[in-house]
Amino acid sequence: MTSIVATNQTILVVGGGISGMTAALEAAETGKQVVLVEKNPYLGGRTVQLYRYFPKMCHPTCGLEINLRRLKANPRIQVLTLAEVTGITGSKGAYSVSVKLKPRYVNTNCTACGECGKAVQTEIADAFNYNLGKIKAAYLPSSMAYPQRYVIDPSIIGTPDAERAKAACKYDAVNLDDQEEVISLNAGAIVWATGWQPYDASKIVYYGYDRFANVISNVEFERLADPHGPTGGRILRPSDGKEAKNIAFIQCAGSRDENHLRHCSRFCCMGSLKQTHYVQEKYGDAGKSTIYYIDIRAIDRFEDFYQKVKANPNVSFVKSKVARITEDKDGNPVCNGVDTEGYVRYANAHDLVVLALGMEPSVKGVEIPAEVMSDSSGFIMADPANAGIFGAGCATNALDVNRAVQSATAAALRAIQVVNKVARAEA
Amino acid sequence: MARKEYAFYPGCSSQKGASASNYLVSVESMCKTLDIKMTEIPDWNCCGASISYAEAGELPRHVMNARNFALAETNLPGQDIVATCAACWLGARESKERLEHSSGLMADTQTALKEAGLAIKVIPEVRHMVEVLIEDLGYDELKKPVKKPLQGMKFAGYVGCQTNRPFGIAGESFENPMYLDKLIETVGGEAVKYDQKVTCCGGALAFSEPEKAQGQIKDIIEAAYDGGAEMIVTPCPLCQANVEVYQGQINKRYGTKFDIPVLYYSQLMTLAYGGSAKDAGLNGNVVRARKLEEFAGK
Amino acid sequence: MSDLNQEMAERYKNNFLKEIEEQAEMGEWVKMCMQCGLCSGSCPTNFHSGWDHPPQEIFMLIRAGKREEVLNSEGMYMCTSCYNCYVRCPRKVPVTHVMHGIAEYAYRIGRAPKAQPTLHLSKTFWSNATKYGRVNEVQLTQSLYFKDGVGAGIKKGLEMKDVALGLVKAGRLNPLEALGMGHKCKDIKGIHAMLAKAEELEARNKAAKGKE
Amino acid sequence: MADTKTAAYICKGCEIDKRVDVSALVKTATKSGKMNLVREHDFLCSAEGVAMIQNDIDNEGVTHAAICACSRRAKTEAFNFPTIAMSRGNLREGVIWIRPDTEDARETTQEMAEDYVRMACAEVKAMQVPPGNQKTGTVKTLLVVGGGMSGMTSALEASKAGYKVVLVEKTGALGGWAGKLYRRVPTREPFKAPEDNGVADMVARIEADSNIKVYLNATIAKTDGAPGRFKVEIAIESGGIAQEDIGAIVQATGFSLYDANKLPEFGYGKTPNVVDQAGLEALAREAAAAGKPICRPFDGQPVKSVVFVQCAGQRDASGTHLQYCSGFCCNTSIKQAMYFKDANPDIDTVVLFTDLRTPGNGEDFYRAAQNKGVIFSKGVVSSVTPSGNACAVKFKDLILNEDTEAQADLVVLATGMVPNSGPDLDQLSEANRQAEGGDEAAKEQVVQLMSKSVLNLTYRQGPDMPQFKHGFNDSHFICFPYETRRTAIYTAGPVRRPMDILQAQEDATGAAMKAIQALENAGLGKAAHPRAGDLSFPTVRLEGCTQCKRCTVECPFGAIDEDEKRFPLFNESRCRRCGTCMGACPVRVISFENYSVNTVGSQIKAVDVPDEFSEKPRILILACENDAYPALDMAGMNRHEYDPYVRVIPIRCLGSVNTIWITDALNGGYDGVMLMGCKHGEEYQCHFVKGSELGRYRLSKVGDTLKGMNLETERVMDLEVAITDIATLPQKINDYAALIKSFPPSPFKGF
Repeated sequence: MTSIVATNQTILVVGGGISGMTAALEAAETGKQVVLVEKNPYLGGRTVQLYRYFPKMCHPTCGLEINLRRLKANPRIQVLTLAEVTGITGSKGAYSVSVKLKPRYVNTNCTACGECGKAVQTEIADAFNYNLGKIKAAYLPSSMAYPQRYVIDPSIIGTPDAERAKAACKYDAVNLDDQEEVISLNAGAIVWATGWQPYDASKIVYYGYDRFANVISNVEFERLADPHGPTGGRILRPSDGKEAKNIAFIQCAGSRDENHLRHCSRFCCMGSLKQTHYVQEKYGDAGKSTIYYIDIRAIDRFEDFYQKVKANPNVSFVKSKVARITEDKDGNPVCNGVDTEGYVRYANAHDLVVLALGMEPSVKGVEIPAEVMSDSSGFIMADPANAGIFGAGCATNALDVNRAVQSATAAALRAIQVVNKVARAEA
Repeated sequence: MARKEYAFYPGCSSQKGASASNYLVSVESMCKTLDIKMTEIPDWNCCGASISYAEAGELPRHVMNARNFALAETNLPGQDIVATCAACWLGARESKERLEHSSGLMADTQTALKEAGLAIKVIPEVRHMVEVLIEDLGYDELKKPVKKPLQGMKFAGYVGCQTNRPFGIAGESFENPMYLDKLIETVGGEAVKYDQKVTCCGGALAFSEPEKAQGQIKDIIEAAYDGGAEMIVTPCPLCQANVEVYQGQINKRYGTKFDIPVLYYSQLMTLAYGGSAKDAGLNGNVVRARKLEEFAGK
Repeated sequence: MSDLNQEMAERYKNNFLKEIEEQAEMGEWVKMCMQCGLCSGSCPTNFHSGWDHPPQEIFMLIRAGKREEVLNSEGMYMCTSCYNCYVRCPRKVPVTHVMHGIAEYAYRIGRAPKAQPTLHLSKTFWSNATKYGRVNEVQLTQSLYFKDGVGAGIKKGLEMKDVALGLVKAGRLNPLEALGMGHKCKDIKGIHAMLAKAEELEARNKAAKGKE
Repeated sequence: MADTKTAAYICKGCEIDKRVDVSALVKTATKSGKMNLVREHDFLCSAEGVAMIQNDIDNEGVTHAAICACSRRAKTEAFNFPTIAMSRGNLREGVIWIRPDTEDARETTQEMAEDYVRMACAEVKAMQVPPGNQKTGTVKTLLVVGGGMSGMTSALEASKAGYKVVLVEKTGALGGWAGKLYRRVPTREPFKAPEDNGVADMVARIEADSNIKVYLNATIAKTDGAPGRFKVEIAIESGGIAQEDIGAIVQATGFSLYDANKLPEFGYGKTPNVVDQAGLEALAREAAAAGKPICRPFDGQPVKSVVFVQCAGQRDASGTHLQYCSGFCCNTSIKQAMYFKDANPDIDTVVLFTDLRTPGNGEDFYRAAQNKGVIFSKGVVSSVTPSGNACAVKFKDLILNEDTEAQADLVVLATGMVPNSGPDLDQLSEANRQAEGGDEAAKEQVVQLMSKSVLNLTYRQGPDMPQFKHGFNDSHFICFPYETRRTAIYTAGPVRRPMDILQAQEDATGAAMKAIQALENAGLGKAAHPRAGDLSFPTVRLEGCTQCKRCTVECPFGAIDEDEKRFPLFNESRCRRCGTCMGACPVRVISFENYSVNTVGSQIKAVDVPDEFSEKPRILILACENDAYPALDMAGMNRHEYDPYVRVIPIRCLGSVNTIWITDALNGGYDGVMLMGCKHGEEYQCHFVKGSELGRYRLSKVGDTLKGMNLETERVMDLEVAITDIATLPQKINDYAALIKSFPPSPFKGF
């Protein structure tokens, strides 16, 4: 049975992405007790699945390394992975929270030596790489994974493979009898930082995401460009493994659309501008990018970044929402539409089409097991009555990483305000 | 007593001797098998169809449909109106929505109806034959009466526009609706994959600007052939006519050798239910569906 | 310039957007367009000659007050009523209907392009449908063929001969209908009275708009 | 302090014992490591293994422990003994995982392992447990400079957390830009209509808040001291000076609109009918006050048509005007257009834009404006000229692709934000330099620049926050928006980045969070980000100091001043523990308890350097602990092999590398030295700002030393490494090793 020390002066942070980690760390480094709950078997969330950040083109794992070091050095944070909050009762200053813990089948004895991974034969879809590749059913999600412990996929429990994993472990770290459990803990304040998910591309049927292999999403493209992704960083198109050198980026795939997401997701313009750098990086002048857009939303100093990309002769911009993607005889996706600046109709064949999918909250306001206010897109809104549950990061708005971290830092203070009040009362 | 009863709105094209008369024939046979009672709305009138947009004003168009509502409501109380023609269904449904959403429009409509001695209390539901089949009966029910599955026959399910947009069939996507393929499979046929399932046949432009429309029709038929289809199936009279009757002209214009039968789902079902070529109105097909005629003969 | 056109031009001075919003069915949606181009790209006829202005450009022209260009445009008559633009528009603008509405308005005030074949079909269809309450397909086709005079009619008739014959053979075209022996509604009088009233009311409503 | 007792613990787990001779390692630790106590264990990180170590600490009095097992990045929960000094010998990721399991490799692998044991022992002996900063300040009061939306928010949020706040506003009233607004952009669902600017309510809450002390018509005359013990002098209305003790500072000095007078082509100044966004707000307020419609300044007639020109003097690639986008102006123009439409739908309102930027729910606001009849046209404005009582706006309509013209009673220019961020420090120091040289113009410039100073810090490195891009005080880091270059001083709101009110309030709350955290940690003598919680701090042996000033100049965080005798004066709580000063010091008098010239130097010396006949070169790698070391670690995890002759020592930052390490290594017979630091230059990755750059600068000087020693200059190599170079780094190491092997062995071996 997992035991957690938590009181009404404890801050519960739900979601271990960069927003959740930030909120937890800022609070803990201010001397507060924190419980950090993450549904994945590792911390870091979506940012660690990105190859680079705009506008610096630096690597998300760099920031993650620092945050993990802060975390390892801080005894005030208790981390629960494979955990989901299933219920919240009570009120500001005195919440009681139930958390469902899924079995990992690997205990803290694990040294990440990798023997179980070698022993297991079954391969499963690699979720970390958006299922673009396969991994063993006993795996470490990524080299940066924290906790640095293997995970055994439930699918092999009860099979000889599971026994192989157990037999391979010299440290008695594999526990096949691991059971799902629900624990309950106290918290004075809660920071809800469950982040975002890309809009379901298959719903934009005229782009054929689920019909055409060479129509992929912006998040998948990040994995293709990443040297530690399924293609070793080579931009190969799924249909035939051919190098994709002529790439189309379709903006507002789902966003700014009352049939899909009514809001603007803010990050996707910069995301695609960034991804044109990947094409340039891999193929130089042989790489061509075309961005189909309605408005390029490169806000504040990001404008510099936009201007630089615009100056690149290998990147072209078409002010047009692509109307339909078809496939030509060679399996090239063809973008059909009308360039609204002067009304030129086009049918452009590309090697690969990347949909700049919009952002929607992973857990919509109504699905949160507590009273929170949320907007029409399901993002958490600040409660004027100021209860003890605060949104952070992309659970509150479509934000880029930088703004998500600001939001999370603010959320940490709001939570601290509550527990400090509790402390003063209990003192 | 039939298990289902509806107020039938066949529409101008589905009348005897009209361009979709074979649709009517096959629908009647199909409904007979399925024990669906369709009572024609007495003295129903034309829906106006989309094409009348330029001449007909807003109100006159709605009034035409309103008259049918009133007639259905008074003569066949409590029954949904069922149309077999896409345009009729669309026109009537549009009018229903607009009238129900604008009290002003409704008031004017009533005033006009009074001139014909009619009035509307509640506008009945306006449904497409396909909705009745799928929602009120369901694929399983439709499968039961199948006596002669259309084994090994390849069809391109051509949904077209107006049975699909803007209303469409509940739960289906505008860009890739599956119900027609499911109907084909329900009667034992094979639904081929092709990318022109919802492409427009040119609609009324087939009359006014044939050269423009026929280009689109050509694309549709080509795709169907590429997909390996032997026949095309559709739920829409205008689609049926456009795709079928211009094949000769298209062959002239583009040097193609099109000769592909274009059928209604109701014709397939009638045959699968053991109906004769006549029951299925196969004689009404300009491009003869010989394979089906033989099949029906066996 | 027709009187009605004159009257409208003066009534709305240089505010063409307002004119369309008040006079054209669904015209109030024009302002909601964000110029993404999805409608233009989705239109099945957008590549045809004569498609001078796709929907989105029509909307922009209206906002820019380009009255002549819009009212004279052939664009609206390229519409096949396929509703692609309608279901895809990210602003939920009922593009198909707006285009129909503008077309109807242009025609009503006598500014629609002359001899526009689809416009002609529209007129013919409606008068045919409302004459007896139901469409008389033979007369419809005839009046279409003969729109450019007897000679052209015969020529077109010959072109279409095979098509027509095919339909006749298949029992889907009844020559007798030509003699007016087609389908008709019983209460034609009622229908005509009803439509007359509807037109009267509609005219009244439109006339009431835009008055200071 | 208690007597030192050293211990080494050698783990046999994860096949270490299969790959190397552990008993030999034990011998090494005892003999050359000279550890008082040496133990081996089958599974050191197990509960039992950890208990064994804890027992030695509790009962055997162990004060220094060398844990020779896996990487310092692994099993940190198990090997967590805060009361003692601890080093980690990396036998797993650093040795057996990067070497092939072959007979040929056995010998070199063993040597590698033994060296890492020696190094761990040497390092830990040179370490102490940091006692924490003695000279802490414990003031818990927050200073907020600027009484606009951001400043007021910081003040209220900090107070709500139970902290006292001093709020200084230079004008006579709180509210700032927001106070000038007639209405503000909606902040809540349904985002359809402008809402009250919210200032009155906040001012009331501040006045009612006993935690918050407000100075109006006041500026900061002087800021002295350090986090937890700032002494701030406030020039107040009376002309006098008020003294405040402050723990941490939030600077929320906002922005000014870009000067529209610089845009004559848009008619500003030529006709009163052209205004900027502030001008329109003023007109709207007047009109509302008078209960009249908004009128045309030229003749007071009600406005019937208005054109909004977006990006006026913004997004200017030519560099003449602002290069950036101010982010808030699209929504502001939409809001202002609504002022007209809500009052009278017949007023023509046209917004001319090139990209309309309404992120998030702004899209609802945009739609709402369209619904109200605001017309949006994608176009580029070329000129605005007076025309009769109104204006003529010439623009290219990019959609209709034609040049056209619009008439408008009123034209509003969206000119954007310029931050009130004080003088540019580089400019200032340059001016100072010339002024000292007696340049009169420079003296003038110094005075002029200083007049813009906001904080008037007494810091050696200038009176204000260093500026980032375009004069904004933003953080350079994406993951750490509050990672500033002056400890416990945070900028918030538009002064640090263009932003709207809602973002500014979020930002101001975050800044308050960081300020509170900073003063709490300063009170405990703990370091701030990125080495949060580190209790060590720099100590200096002044008697050895030559007053070369390198430390005071190079400290990236302005932690070191100079005392009246021109000796370096360390302000520990300003320090971020990067060690740049330590690396800079030519006489090596600066050190930290847990990181010093000796902790690294002794490791270098501990390595066993075989003689020149052995054909076993030795290559020292000094690897940045944030990027290079993790990359090497993960190379091990992924079993990427590399050369057995390298010895890796993690360092805090390239900036902390003292050249003595390199010369010692070369003198000690190493054949090469490889330095791995993170990216430098404009897009630098170094979290100690200029650390890696300074380190590299110093290295560039090493060349001469090498020549002096008659060594190939390539023997010292500087490699820029990113944390993701997991697969490529081993290759680079091997290539370098090959190069070194192509040279004759170092002549210094065996001396």
